[in-house]
Amino acid sequence: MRDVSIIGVGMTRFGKFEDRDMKDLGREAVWTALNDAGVGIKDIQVAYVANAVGQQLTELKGTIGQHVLTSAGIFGIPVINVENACTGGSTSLRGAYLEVASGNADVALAVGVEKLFCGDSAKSAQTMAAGTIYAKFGFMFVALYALQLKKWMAASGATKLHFAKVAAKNKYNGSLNPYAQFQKAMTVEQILESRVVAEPLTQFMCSTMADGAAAAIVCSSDIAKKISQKYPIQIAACELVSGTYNIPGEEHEEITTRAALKAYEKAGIGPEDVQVVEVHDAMSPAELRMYEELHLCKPGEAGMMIDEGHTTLTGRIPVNPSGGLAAKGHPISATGLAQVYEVVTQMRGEAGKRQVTNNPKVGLVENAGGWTMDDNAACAVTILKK
Amino acid sequence: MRDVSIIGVGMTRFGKFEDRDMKDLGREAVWTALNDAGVGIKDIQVAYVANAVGQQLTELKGTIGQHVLTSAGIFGIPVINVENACTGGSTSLRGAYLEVASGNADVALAVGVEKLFCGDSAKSAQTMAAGTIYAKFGFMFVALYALQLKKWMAASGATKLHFAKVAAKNKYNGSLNPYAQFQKAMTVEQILESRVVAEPLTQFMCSTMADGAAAAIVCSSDIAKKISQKYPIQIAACELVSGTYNIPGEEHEEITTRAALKAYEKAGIGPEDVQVVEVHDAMSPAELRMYEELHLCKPGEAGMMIDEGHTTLTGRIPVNPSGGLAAKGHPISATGLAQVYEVVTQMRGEAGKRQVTNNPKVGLVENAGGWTMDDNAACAVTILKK
Amino acid sequence: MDKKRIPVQEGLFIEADPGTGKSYLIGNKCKKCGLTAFPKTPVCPRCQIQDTMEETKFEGKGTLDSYSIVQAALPGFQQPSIQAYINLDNGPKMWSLVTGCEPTEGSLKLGMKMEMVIDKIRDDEEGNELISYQFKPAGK
Amino acid sequence: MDKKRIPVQEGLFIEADPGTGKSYLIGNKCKKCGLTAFPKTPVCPRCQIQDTMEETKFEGKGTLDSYSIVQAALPGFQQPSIQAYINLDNGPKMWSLVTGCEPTEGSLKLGMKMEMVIDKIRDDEEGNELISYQFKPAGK
Ligand SMILES: [Zn+2]
Ligand SMILES: [Zn+2]
Repeated sequence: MRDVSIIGVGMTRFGKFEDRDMKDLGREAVWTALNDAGVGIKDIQVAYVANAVGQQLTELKGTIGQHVLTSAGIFGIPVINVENACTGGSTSLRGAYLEVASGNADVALAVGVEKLFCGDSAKSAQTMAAGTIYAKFGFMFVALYALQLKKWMAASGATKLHFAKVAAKNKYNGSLNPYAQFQKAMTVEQILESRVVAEPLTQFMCSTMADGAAAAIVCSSDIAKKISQKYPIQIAACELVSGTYNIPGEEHEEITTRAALKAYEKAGIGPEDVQVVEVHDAMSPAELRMYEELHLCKPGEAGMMIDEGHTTLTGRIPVNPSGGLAAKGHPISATGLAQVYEVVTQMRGEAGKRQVTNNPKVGLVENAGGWTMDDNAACAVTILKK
Repeated sequence: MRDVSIIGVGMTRFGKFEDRDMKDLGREAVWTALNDAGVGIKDIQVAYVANAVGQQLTELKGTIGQHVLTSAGIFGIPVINVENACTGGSTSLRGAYLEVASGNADVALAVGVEKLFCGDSAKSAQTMAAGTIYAKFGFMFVALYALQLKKWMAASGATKLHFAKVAAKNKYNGSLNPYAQFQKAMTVEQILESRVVAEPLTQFMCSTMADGAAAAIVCSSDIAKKISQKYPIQIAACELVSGTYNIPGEEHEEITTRAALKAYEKAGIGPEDVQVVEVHDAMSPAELRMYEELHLCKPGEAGMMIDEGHTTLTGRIPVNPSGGLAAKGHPISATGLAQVYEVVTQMRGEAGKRQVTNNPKVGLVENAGGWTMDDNAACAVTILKK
Repeated sequence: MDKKRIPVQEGLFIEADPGTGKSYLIGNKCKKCGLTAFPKTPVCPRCQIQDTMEETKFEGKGTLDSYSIVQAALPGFQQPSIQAYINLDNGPKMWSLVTGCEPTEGSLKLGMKMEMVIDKIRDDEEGNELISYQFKPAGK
Repeated sequence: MDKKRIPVQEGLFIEADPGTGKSYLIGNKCKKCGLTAFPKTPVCPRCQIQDTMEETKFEGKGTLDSYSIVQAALPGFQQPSIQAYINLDNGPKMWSLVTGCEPTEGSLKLGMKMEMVIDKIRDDEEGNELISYQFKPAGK
């Protein structure tokens, strides 16, 4: 398999855009990525397009990738529409990566696009909740997070104060990110005092709905060296797994850890080498768990990581410099590629006010989603290096 | 890239199954394919699962592949959910093929599953029609087919009688197929006298709604030789394209021809070598067009092909021995893999009463679907050889 | 309560005030190669580069390219209907419903002149009229 | 018109006639390794081979594994709610709504005995009662 590099990235701002449809959002992300890479519409040989709930909330009821891409001037090529709940963006990247790594294509496009605001917020909320077959029993994801976090707090020693500190760090990062839905810093106190949704989770620890799109252009590393306008960022690994059955009383390896270990092995890179990270923090405290599950610290050290500031923009290993899902917004299938956008931008040193200061050579993206069998339906870990 | 072979296929009967859900249908197809291949649940390393309208018509609102596969005992592995309208099944196969060809996996699973009967037939019909953004203007696919066929009849010399003859051939084939939705032969007269839907199309020339699932297991040809219980069928090519803009007054190459020419080139096999074919005849007359567009005959010879019986079960090049979409049924994303099921079964000589008699060494599957820019959204042509 | 006339989609056409001026279709045109599109396309499909398309209006005159009389309909739409492709004068080929004549094979001839009319295509759930462009034989 | 009691999903539980016998949860069990599942799973997730699962009934006794009081709800459901994992006696861990006690942190204790009850979880659009299994503190 050939080495593969990212030569262009693009994303829209995330937010509520009542007068923009998926074609419009997707086109902006794709064109931005094309211009960033310095390649033309006709250079794209194959495209993967991720979307999760467009069929339920928009007028596009199928072949959404073709609709979005033709509106960006791209047609005729193989277009593969993928869905993997919140992991759609990474699934799209994985497809583009495999096309190029295998030699099946030289230049491939990965897109993630989502439109959650449909003019009927009850419908949007219902659609989001219906991602699990237990919704009809009253099951809510936020309860699940809360249940898991309460257990994890007991095991790891992390506290609600730690959760609020992580959320505050990310709100600060988001305040510096022109693409974030919420560009407002918040104090630890404001976060702790916001409405309790499900103990220990408060309102400002939770991600909300957003519209948005993100895209990446990948090509073989050899070609990248010749054509890339900017420093190409190599995809050292892009590993996807699905959930496993959680048998009571038996060890259950976390899905994130399974994906990360595969990615570390594939990349020949260990967690100690990672210098900038975006994790899937649909609820901010999830970031703390990721420190441990991705082996960025030892079990029980997550609280220390945030207490000592290791994961701030100026820390040893900045995490979620974009603001993460709660500040940046979470347009399901766009999220994974927006995480990639962020890490590539940071590794290039182009992140402006939110630029991390450790000149990262290795970055990591963790992107999980969906729910089956008492586990996430999917999780992808991507390792980038320059 | 490595050679890739199909070592197992499975499908459910197609039809109206009010008390079966997608998990149930998918499981049957997957297990049948596993048993056919003689491999176990744990041998599957990656899976592609195609579905088109499950989000709209069933209670599964996302990560449908994971829901279906866990119910078949398969979990933990990478699962990629794909959608490509009626081309979903082939898109799924293409993904599995690329995983194995690239060396990323040794054994991969492709599944297509669809549930169209939802207890509310108006809702099902509306959902089917909404596949195009023109539905709100009253646009109907059947009109489009009729418009195109009228023009094509003038150019090719094919007549409505030819259309009825093709439909009758396929209804006969379907009458011998235990997996077909409609297992009843019909005369040319019965087809011509059935209700006109849109001149020249009559009711019994059109495919209808169905539920169903189909699956294929692929592995590297080297491994296939060691483990396959049956004669492995090699995937010589599996080429996917999307539609192109149809500029008035300029030549517009048919999407099927574009896909076929890519597949012939990749396979190093010409149309003259093909001995058994399944084509995507959502309306039976489309089969006649495919004879020409796939270069199975010269322009203007399609009528002759059916008049002289070349494409019957005992002909020189049997087409749609399964009965095709109008007799077998058309559960959108399952169709492409059911076509593969048929060609593999014919090439193995296991098709029972509908077995073709020319002992085919090379087979072809054409699978198109969706609508964008006045062209199909996607088309895949797969060439199989033994 | 008064029935409202609501365009089935915004941005496709301009309906003239009764008795004054003309109705138009809104499309666009490539500054580089002259290709026309309806509805608007953000990128010229021939040039496939960014920023060459500019908005243009079509008067809605054209000729009948092909048609089909359809004995089936989506919920709310008339059955039978005539569905057609129109070659728009100075514009692209476009799909349209046909109105203003009987839905029988004899009432239309390929190549005949057609003109655009803004009219109801169906009622919505609240009883409002959903309007859109349609074509009818010219002069009828 | 009488309100009907409709199970939110078929095949999950058997509701006893009032005053007679007990209600049960319907799950299954692996003949090979003994793993239990609720709801039923067609394949044993430990053995991962076909045809090892057989139907079994659970009495609905268990202990509280974990819980959360949720100050949000899907349309039609009560807010706040208590959502919990129950370790089913002779069965798997399962998710459930909790009823029969105040939705406050003080009313539940991890490890306490719980018992299953079939009760309304919400009204449907026609005013019928949608019923499902729920758990309540044992003996209450
Ligand atoms: Zn142009
Ligand atoms: Zn077992």
